[in-house]
Amino acid sequence: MQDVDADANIHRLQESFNTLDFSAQDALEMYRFMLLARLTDEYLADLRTKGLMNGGVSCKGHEAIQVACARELVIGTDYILPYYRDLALVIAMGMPLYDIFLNHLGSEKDPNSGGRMRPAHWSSRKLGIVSSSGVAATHILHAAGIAFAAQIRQSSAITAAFFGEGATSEGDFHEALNFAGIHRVGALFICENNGVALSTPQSRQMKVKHVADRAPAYGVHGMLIDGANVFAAASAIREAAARARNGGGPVLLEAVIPSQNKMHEQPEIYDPVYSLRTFLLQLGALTEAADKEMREACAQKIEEAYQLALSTDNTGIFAVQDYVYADNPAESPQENIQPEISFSIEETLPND
Amino acid sequence: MQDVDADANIHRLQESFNTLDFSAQDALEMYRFMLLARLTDEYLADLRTKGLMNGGVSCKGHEAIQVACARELVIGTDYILPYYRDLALVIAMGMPLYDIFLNHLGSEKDPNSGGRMRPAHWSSRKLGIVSSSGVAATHILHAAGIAFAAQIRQSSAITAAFFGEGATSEGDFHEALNFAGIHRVGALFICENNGVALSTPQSRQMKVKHVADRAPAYGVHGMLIDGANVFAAASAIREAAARARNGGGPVLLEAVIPSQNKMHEQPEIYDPVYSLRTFLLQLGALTEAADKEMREACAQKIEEAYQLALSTDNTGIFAVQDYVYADNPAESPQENIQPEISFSIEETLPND
Amino acid sequence: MTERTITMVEALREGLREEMGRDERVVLLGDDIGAAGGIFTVTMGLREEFGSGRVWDMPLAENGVVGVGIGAAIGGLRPVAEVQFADFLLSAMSQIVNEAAKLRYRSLGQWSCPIVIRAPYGAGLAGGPDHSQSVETLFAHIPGLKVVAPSTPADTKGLIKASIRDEDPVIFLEQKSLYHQRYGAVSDDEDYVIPLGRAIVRREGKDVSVITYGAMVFESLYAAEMLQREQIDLEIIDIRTLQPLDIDTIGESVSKTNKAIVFHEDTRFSGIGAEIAATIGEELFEFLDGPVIRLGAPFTPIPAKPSLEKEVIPNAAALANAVRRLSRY
Amino acid sequence: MTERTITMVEALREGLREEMGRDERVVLLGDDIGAAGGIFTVTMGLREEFGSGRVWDMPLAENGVVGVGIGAAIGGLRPVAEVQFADFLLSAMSQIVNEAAKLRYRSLGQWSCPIVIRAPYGAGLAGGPDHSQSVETLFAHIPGLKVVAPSTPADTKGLIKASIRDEDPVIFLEQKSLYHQRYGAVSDDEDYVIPLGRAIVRREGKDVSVITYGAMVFESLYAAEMLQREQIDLEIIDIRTLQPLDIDTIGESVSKTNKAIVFHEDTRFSGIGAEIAATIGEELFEFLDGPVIRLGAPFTPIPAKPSLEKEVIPNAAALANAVRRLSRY
Ligand SMILES: Cc1ncc(C[n+]2csc(CCOP(=O)(O)OP(=O)(O)O)c2C)c(N)n1
Ligand SMILES: Cc1ncc(C[n+]2csc(CCOP(=O)(O)OP(=O)(O)O)c2C)c(N)n1
Ligand SMILES: [Mg+2]
Ligand SMILES: [Mg+2]
Repeated sequence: MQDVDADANIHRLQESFNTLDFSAQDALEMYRFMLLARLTDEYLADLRTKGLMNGGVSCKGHEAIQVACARELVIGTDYILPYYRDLALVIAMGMPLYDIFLNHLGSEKDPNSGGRMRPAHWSSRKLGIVSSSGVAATHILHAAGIAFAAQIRQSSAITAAFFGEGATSEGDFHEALNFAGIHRVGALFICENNGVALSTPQSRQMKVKHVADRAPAYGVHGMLIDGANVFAAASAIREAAARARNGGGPVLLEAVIPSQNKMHEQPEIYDPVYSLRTFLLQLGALTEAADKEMREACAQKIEEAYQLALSTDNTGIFAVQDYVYADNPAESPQENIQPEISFSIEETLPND
Repeated sequence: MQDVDADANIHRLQESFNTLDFSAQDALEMYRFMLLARLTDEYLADLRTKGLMNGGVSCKGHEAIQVACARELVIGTDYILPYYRDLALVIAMGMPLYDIFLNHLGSEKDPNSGGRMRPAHWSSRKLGIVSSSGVAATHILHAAGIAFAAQIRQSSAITAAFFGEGATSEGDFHEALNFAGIHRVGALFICENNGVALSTPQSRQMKVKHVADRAPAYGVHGMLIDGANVFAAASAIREAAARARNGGGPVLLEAVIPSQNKMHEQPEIYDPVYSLRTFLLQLGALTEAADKEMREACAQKIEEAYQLALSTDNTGIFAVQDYVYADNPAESPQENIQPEISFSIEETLPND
Repeated sequence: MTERTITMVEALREGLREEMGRDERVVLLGDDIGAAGGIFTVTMGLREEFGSGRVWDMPLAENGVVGVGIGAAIGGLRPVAEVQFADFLLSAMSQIVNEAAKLRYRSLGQWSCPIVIRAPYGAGLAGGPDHSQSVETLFAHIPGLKVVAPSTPADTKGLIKASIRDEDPVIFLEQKSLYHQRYGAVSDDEDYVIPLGRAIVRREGKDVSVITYGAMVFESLYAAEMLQREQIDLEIIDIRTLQPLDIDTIGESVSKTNKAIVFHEDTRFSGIGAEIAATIGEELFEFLDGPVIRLGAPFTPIPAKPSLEKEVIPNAAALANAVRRLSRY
Repeated sequence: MTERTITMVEALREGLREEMGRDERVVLLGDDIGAAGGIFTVTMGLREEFGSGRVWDMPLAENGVVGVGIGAAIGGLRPVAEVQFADFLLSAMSQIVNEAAKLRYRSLGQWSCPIVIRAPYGAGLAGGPDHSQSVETLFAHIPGLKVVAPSTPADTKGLIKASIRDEDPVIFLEQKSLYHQRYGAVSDDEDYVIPLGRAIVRREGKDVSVITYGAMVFESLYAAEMLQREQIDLEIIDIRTLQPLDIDTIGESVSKTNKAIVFHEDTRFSGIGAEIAATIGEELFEFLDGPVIRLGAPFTPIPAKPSLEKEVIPNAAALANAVRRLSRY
């Protein structure tokens, strides 16, 4: 996305907003999720700095595309395969903050994986979140398989896999896109391109300028969007999802995420939360006071969820050897894994 | 390549011939190699039918691109990574027919691999033929690595890997092309696209029409050529090799090979040996009598090489456990592996 | 319900067909398995019978076959993936070990991966270093996987059906030189299922226990015949499943014979025989009259030339010699 | 020539730097190894020192890293590939097993593959199921490969240098929880090289031989201290190289102590301990006063949570118990 000034950026948000049938209320709701994710992310970072929290990476700058996806996909029906970067996605999908903190604390009560995985490898059968490993790109193939299975079962569910631009260098990406293209499966391959993989810049990762440039090699529909513009993202995902759901085949969608540098230096242009806020203020959907209130409500939710997670006994529901195989233990998993105490999906939404 | 009639086909050969600085003598020499490969291939097929010979697949229809490559690459300097389909390539590169038969007989005297591999996995350090495994596509990555090593060593050698269109579905292909594109290594990736992989048609292998369509995904130069037109092939390889040798980066060259069906039904159009013969007769470079003589000379060479291979004692130069590791045995390999009796490179050329 | 002799290939095909008929979630995927029926003809006719929605011809990418299969399992199907040679399973190793084997564990059972991955393994068909490998121990080492390696048509049928019905990923390895043998009768009962993890006493005997599987079962039977004449009576245990390993059946036999030989075509070094011998040595120490002897291939790739291949693959004669040696204790 | 205490990371870096200085064919390749110095800082500063022609930052594809590395070895260089976690070596398994391990064999020595593939392995850093695996036995099983797993900085330096000078592919595995330990002094002699395939007696003792490697070496040393007070004297053998395996040094020790325990963090089932125990049982049968006991992880993935991880990884206390049990024989 070429450089722009702050005004032009707001103008672009406005334009994208206009193309959608979103009400100001809808926009506000998306802003709330982005804000909640941002504040949770900062809260987690703070805990990490203090040594109170395990690993995990920031979703800063990635909130717009993630929240847009959560809104446009059918939660509970569609299959979602996130990667470790997708905190805003799972929050907006309705994963309780309590669970998120249990997960980040590595608690044995964490319904995602009970301390088996490092943080940020989410899993929720109820929300359709497929458990991801820590091995980059393997899940892209799973998405292709899930989507083809849905096609065979004549299900309307689509499948969305999320990954960074670095992951597209793995053979799994190639094999997944190739298969998906041949069978025109209902899958969205969503690349959150933040320009860097650990220390490796995109220029050492691939020769092409855009990951979406790889779509034609697979006969797959490619889309390139501004990943920091939540309305553009929602509109693109809506189009892509409709295409995938209606037999139009897979989409490789690249959401360009501003670099951390740019976001730091010119947040008014590059920070998706910051610029959406400005837009909503200009639109009149938000006031400074309402924004302050919303932030406080979010902060309180986060604090409460964290404290509750902290106070939750952090030891064993299952023996460490359980679930290596189905016959160990014999009980049906779904009944066991939800701990008694948990927010409902709605409760994760910040109150006005 | 769209369908044409026989005359138009000859016309195309003529056109391609005109673009090159080839003399009629050069053309004749290429024809000789193609013919020698074809007759060897048929001879081997016949032995197989009679149960006298181990596996191996036919190079029928692939002779033109292979012989063109052998001519345009610098044998002994460049690295060549053939696949099992490349009989005409290795013959035209100068591998003695005697060695080819030892290899197909699985003889322990075979310098390629002494009965360790199945037939058609050639290896000749002298000719720059890198030993290939029976695992499709792995060698494409090796080619990328060899080419980058040459770049680092500031060598002028280029590297050419050969493979079918089926192999391009493997992750190795993706990872190789991606790496090669980033570093602009001096490698030629030559896909002999015969439209089928065992039983799998190209339409179930990839959504794109041409393998060369995948080049842009890697920022790699793509070329699509008629793999049955030896002059077009030579001209394309010459251009691609010059590019790779002079720092212009890698080339993904797709040589379209006519289907076995087409070749069988309309050899005058689709069979590269047949149509080249017709062209040379029209050009006046060849007479029916000379052709007959050449065929007989080839047949005799083949027969002699086979008989010699057959009469070669077929047991042990090395113990079956040798060469698992360098220290076993300790002798320098190069001195050992050439059996006493062997054609020189020149001797594989059929006499006039 | 009758019994017939059929080949291992036919047993596989029958098992697959029955399970596809019984459960419409069962799908097959792999290279050339449709119209071509697979390179060893196992799936011949199944696409015609069940349609291309149930039999998927895949692009040439083993890691992709397995990865798509894992996805299909997650998506509610019961995929049976075919890989043309077990050697190529190695390109799918991360998908198998990091994904299929660990999905249930890492999600606390929310997600699981009931996939069967079939592949021909082992020597005997002159395949050479990359078409002849014994990979079974690599997989038997991985928590979360089950590993099956049948020797007879009847076991093959019973075990492929059990594998498809299993809730966890199963690596199903077919010794390729046994594809056309017809040892023993095979039931046509549609519920003829052999539970995974149970060894079988292939021959009862009192002097020495031979623990084996795959093609070496038949070498053991030959050796038993030879040794019978020398008044040595072999008990032959066919483990059939490497993971879980039926150590109880092995233990019972060895506590009776007090002498054990482990025998496989995989390299002797670090083959499953090491695990079996170590376990016998540890748990039956007081019962042993002599060392547990292991027979396997030397530490070398498998050469293609049949005469060279024979040099590295153990056989009945080698077993008989080892038995004679052990009998002296 | 002096001796200093440095960490394993520093020992690696020093070994790499010296070999790069000695032989300009030595190149490094891997993800983030350039300016970033690798995720465990092993290659820090080497790109600055030797330039980007000698230190290649690779795209994110482990199979590609290994495959390109194999090509570079064929093309006359001496590549040292870094893979960020040994768990990801599994995606390169076909390249390693079918290509690197077999190239010399299949070409009768015309071509060879002198590559070193380095990766951190094992538990202790809360990496979870796919960042903590012990993969060493998977590779030790493969003819054509060598496998090294050092425990001390001195061994690490001597062995990485030997691995780089070796003519064959070496899988060099670094127990990641040992990266910052400083056990023992390290020579700065540029020709301080430890030949592959030689175990070392880490502690002499007369009662029980403990055969181990990697992080369990230190658990063994703790256990030895504890047991000293009980008048039990452990001999500790650090095998250092799994392939080739120094069975002679093990044998000497066991024929002296007559009691052996094999101890590793890899799963007990089918770990290298099985091979060692089986070999001791077979070759030293007459010398053994008791069974060869094996200690290893239970058959489960490694969970991330430290308290759970501790439940599955064996330790000094478990070893001490096993020693006490064995002492009763
Ligand atoms: C197969 C594999 N290799 C290496 C890693 C280590 N690793 C973790 S995150 C990461 C960078 C991924 O970059 P990208 O795909 O661009 O995602 P981003 O983190 O930038 O969103 C790497 C290399 C891994 N997790 N998996
Ligand atoms: C990794 C791997 N998978 C499967 C095979 C079995 N196989 C041998 S040839 C072949 C077809 C290859 O087709 P293509 O690449 O188009 O080459 P062609 O034979 O048509 O020239 C297959 C699948 C193999 N050798 N290696
Ligand atoms: Mg990135
Ligand atoms: Mg083909």
